[in-house]
Amino acid sequence: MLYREAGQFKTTYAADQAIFPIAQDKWVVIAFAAIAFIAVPFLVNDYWTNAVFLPLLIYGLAALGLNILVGYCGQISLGTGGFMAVGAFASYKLMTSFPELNIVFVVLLSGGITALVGVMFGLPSLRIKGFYLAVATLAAQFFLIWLFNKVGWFYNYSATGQISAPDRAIFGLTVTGPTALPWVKYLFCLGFLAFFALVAKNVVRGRIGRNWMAIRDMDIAAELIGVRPLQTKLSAFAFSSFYVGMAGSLLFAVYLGAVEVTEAFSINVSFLVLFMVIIGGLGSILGSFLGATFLVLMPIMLKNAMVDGMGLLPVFAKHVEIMLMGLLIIFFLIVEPHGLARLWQITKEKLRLWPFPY
Amino acid sequence: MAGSPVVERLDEDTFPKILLRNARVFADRPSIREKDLGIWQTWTWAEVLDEIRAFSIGLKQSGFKSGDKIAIVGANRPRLYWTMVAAQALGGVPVPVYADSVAEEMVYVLQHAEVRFAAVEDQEQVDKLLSIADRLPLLEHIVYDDTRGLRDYDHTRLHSFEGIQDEGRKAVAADSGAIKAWEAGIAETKGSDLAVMLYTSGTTGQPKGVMLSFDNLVISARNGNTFDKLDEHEEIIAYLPMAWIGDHVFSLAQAYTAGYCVNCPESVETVLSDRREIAPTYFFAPPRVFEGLLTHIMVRMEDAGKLKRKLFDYFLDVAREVGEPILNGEQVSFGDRLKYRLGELLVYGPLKNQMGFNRLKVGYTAGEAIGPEIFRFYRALGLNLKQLYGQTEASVYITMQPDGQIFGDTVGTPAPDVEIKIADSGEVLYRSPGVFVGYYKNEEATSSTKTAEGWVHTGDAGFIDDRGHLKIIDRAKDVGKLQSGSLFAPKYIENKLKFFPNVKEVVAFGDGREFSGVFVNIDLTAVGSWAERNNVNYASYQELAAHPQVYKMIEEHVDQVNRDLASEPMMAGAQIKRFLILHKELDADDGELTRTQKVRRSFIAERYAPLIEALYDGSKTCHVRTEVTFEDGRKGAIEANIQIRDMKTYEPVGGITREAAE
Amino acid sequence: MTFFIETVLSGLMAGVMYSLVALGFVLIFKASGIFNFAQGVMCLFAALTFVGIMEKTGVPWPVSFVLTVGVMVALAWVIERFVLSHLVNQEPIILFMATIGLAYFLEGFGDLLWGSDVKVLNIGLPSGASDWMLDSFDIYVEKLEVVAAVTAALLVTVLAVFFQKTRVGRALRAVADDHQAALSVGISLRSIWVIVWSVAGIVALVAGIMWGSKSGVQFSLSLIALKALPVLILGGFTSIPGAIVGGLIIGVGEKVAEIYVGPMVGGAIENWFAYMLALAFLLVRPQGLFGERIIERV
Amino acid sequence: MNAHVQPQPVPGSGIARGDVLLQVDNVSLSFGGVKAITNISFDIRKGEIRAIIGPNGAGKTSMLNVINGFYHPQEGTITWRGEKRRKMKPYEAASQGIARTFQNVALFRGMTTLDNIMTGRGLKMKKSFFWQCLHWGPALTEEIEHRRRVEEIIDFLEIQAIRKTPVGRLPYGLQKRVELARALAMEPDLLLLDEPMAGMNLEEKEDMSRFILDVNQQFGTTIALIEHDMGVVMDLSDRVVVLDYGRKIADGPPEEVQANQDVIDAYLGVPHG
Repeated sequence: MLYREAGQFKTTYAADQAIFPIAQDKWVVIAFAAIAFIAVPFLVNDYWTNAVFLPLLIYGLAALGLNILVGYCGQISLGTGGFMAVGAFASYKLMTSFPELNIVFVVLLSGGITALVGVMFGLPSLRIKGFYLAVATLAAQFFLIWLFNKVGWFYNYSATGQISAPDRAIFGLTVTGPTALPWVKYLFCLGFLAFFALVAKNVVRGRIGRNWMAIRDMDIAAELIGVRPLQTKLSAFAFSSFYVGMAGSLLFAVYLGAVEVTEAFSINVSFLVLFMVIIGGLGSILGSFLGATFLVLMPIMLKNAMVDGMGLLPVFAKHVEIMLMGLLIIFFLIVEPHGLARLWQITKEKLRLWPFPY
Repeated sequence: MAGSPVVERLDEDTFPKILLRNARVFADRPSIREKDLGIWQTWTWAEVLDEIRAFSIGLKQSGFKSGDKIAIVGANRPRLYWTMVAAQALGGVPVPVYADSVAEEMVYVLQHAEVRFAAVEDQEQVDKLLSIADRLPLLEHIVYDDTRGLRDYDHTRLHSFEGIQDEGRKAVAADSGAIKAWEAGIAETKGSDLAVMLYTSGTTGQPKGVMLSFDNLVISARNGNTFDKLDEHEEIIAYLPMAWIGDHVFSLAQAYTAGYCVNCPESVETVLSDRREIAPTYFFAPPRVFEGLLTHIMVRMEDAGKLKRKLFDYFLDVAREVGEPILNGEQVSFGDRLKYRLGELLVYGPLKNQMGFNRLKVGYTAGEAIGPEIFRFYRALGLNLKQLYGQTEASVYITMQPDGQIFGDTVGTPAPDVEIKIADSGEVLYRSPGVFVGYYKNEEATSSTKTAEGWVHTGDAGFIDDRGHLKIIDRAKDVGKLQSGSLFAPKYIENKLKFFPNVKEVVAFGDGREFSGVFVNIDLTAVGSWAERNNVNYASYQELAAHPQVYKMIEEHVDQVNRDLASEPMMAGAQIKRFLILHKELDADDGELTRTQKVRRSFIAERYAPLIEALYDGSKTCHVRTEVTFEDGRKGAIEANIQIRDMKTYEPVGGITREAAE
Repeated sequence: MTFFIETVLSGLMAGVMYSLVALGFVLIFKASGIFNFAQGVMCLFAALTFVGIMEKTGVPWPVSFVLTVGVMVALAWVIERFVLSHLVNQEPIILFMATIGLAYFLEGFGDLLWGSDVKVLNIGLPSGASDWMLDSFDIYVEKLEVVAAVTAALLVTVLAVFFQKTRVGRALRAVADDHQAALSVGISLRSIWVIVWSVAGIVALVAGIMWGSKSGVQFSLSLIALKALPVLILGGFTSIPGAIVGGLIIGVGEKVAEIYVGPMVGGAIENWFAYMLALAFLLVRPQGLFGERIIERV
Repeated sequence: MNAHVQPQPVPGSGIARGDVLLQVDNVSLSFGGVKAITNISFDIRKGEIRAIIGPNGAGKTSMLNVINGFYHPQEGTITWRGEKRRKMKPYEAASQGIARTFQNVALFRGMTTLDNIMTGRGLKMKKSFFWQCLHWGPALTEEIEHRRRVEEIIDFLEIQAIRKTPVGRLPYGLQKRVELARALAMEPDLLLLDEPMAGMNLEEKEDMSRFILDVNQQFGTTIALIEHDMGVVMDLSDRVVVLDYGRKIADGPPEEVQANQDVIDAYLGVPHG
């Protein structure tokens, strides 16, 4: 209905292959980005930043990374929590060993280190597939958590086994540590997310992304047209782990400030991120964000409704919340197994065809 | 959009000269596009000059001389348009030919026009020409655009377009003066020179070659541009046959004089989506295109949800009520304007967008009468659709509807520089700068059409109403009398029936007979979709056409027409007494329609003589056997028992015309 | 040496318990291709219900057992009716995710129903060391573990008979290979799913009681499912013998490693060792212990 | 893992039209004791259309699988462009100019027609990960250059209208055509077609035959095809090899093969003596 595409013709392949070939989409995204970058920083307070925006941005980044692996390359991973832990501990070690290192590089390097670890745990993917692989990635989850829990070097032999992030600044603005301002943290995470979402989109629409999807859709045929399975799968593991590692790094350094590995990066985190990907939509970058938004906001809203709205006991409400989450997930899978992104796609298709039904 | 910054210089009186000007003043503006390999490949005016020059000089190298004719055979492709101007630059004359004519039909035109060269689209056309080459001794060279499948052909007389261009570029490289010489040649072309020869696909007899001079085309085109304020910012889509005067004027003459951009669709099948992509600002189509589009919209809306249908119907009603007044700049209440605005957002805008008309500045329909309902539908949506009346012999424009004076039943006032008069016989005559030079090698026809004073017989009967607008009734020669003496205008009756979406074609009979009777051809898309909705099963077109419910539906339409006719004093006597539904679709391949999809009445009368006889001898059914040509060229026959229905007629309602009633 | 044997024996005992849980997975995967992540939570839920009924009503445990079986069958029906029947023909990962959703639901629901405090499960199973073993071989073995092993063995035998000898059992096996063939036996796919989930529920109940008797009924019970996963990749998702042998291997391997390797690397390696073991094994033999070699076709 | 690949020779280097491009010598293949192919030898010459026919289960598809490295024969050798080759991975065969289509369409169902065909260009695209991330500069130039080539193939096979349609939604006949397009995008020296016309109606078969001939003539691609429709085989192929129960029973021009008594028996199902 609001899509008025007539007259938007393409005279070059570059224009035809643009990320948003439809002008209306482009405007909306630009407007959205403008609000996120310019308006929101003036409006956020501590509560909104900590309860909503930071988890949303950070889990969005993690979901994006996992979606590359699961949604684009078809390799199921249940080790996301473990890989996020790698990112977090890498950041900790980097920040404490090289105090001069800029926080941006800390995050990037943490992602890089996670990518290496991801490749290591991706190696079995050449020989095993499907759920066998999914279970194998659980090995990564348990092994890594154990490692960070047991080996003192990783947490600098602190008595509690916790790690906490020292203050770091960029352009004179403190990003990490207790003194960091909400809007700075928000913008820092948003910057990462926006930039790497763009990078992800670029990669998936190019040769590498097509190879991933080829492996996902039919690995044998992919190999017969010259896609190298190992290289392709490992690149997906690396790329995905890079994102997940950065998310882990941001979660620790910017959002939580201090973490205890068995709590912050448990297997529940792996499932949470996987849910974001599935409910958001496999193989969709937009879906990763929608899924993250949904799963970050849903518990908050449920809790608010039950505890503040209906005056239920928090313990009781917690049980109900878990139950409802389970039900909602099942409900979503039944209603639209292809996720929120598909719902949007269908809506968009309808809007584009309006007033015609098909 | 402000008018073009270019002060028209009238000494640029030929297309090659205008090309040089455009390449100078519009150098970087798009001149032509073609949807090819997935995107709209675009050439600017400067690039077009380069392409045409190379080809033109190459053509000269291969022996093309001033006065030579070059046949143009193919769909709307940039290179074929360029070939025309390239030939004109050398003093040659392009002769566009209908690309879908079979080889036999083509022979006559190519022989008659004495073409030495032919520029064709692809292998299909090359094969066609080669198959008749022995009957075309004058034809020396064939140039083709699309190289596919032609690699292994004998290339002594066959050249690729690029091949000729390469020759041209080589010649330019070898001789620095070649370009100067070529431009000097262009300077020698004059407005009075022959620009193009277009063969009219007359309903009877062999086609006649209408000779048009540069003056004819250039002056008419400039008048047309001024009339509708067209400039270099227009985008049009070239999809009608290149051999048809309409396409020649819109896609070449007006495009060159205004400097606007012509867009060639990817293929015939993709015209709809290609038009949507381009969203032309200026559009031209015969009524059947608008009819088809409307049918398409309505059929698609049938499947929409209830709420959406309600919304759609409601706002269409709003549009029918206030859309036209708003478009015509009349006083409309604020509430209605608001409703119309809302409708624009929810229905009209999206609809125009779906059709690719959201940028449309002005659209024309011509060639035949358009159904008033259809015409009004588009105008109600806010589209500035207008009618014009034109002919090949007039370089299109005879009358046009000026903005703000749009009436569904007239074709407008005389176009700029055009004079009109009505002969005693009722025939319309005109005189204008666009009047053709003559029919090629046919003095007799020329003198019988064009008087010594320059008046041209249109062959159409009509009158000028009190508003100064021309109203066309029918072909002058087709207007006849029933035995009762009442006026019988077959096309008038046919059109009334054809305005129903379920009816595709109609052939009316009655001249010199007792009463009017008609053959009806149902529209497969519309009736098929109706059948689907009403659980009417059918296996073939023939079965559907003979279905009792279909007959019932058509009967209602005929009855409606009779009521209409009864309200018009001049026509009331010609109400339809009997009708039948034809068992097959009228088809150009069977010779029943012309290549421009017009009914060939006399041919049909001959072919279906038993049916006509049955129509007038009172029988209820008639058995008929018909030869048909299938798509692949094979022949066969189909047989059917056709039912004939009697209809009620009405007493004439004195004085009240249909228009007045509405 | 005695210590080693004790270790192996205790590994074997634990392994039997893993097998029991893995069996639940295999049953469902074999019959419907669903990787049922909720199996662990089903154990917890069953045990909670079992204890809850006893606590609330004071009925003797066999009555509670029968009632709980009824609850598990009802649960199977509900799952089929409201979840699975809507997800027919979806991709495996979607079904997998649905079972995780189910796990969340059951966890919340169980806690809501019976409370989340640790419950003691005592149905009079013997505890303490087996005197006979201690006296005869000087080997320390928990009586409870012996009982558990015997129960598990019995259950496996019953299931084997069920699958081999009964019409329904044969239909269940057939459905894994060919849905059409199963239908021709005269049992609808939907009832097959209800049956298989019921059986898995009963297996979960038994496993839940065993684990519950050992360490109390609490949330961590649901985590034993995670222990069963390496058993699955080792034994194959579709092989019942695989689940049993795999369980034993993992149980023994884990205990031995914990005691002999653990101290060298900081301990508590139980959590991941089983996975690494299974993974290493898979790299050598991707089709698992009892799987057939896969010939890929195009 | 065989990470390194032989540097790719110039396509068709040193091999003239009509020379042997691929030679199969005494190849045998079995799966766990079941013989799929027994001692088969034949050759494929550059520029020809070679048909492999035989009743169901004759080992035709297995033969193609051996040629493009998907199966590794226990015995016998394969000589490709004059070089005897050892065990070869399928993607190596692909990078050396062997492309194929599949009996049951093996398209990437989640991707559009355009993307499917673009995957066929993957081997020819070299720009690094870094540029791909930016989708700019060299990567964009490369992408566009290959898009153009792909568009030419789309044009050639007349599938413009479905360019951006996900292949899962296409009718079967068009899917087959897209698969051919993907194989063509690799610009192969040898194109293996496994029943390109299976399940098509007459009109689609005619179209496909025309495309196969056009590919062979226009691009000079050598084609080896498996087909059941004897009429099509006789029309298209230059030479035919006939397999039955994993053995070669005839080899020669179509007319000759058609007249061969063994072939007639095999097709009529005469029991083996």
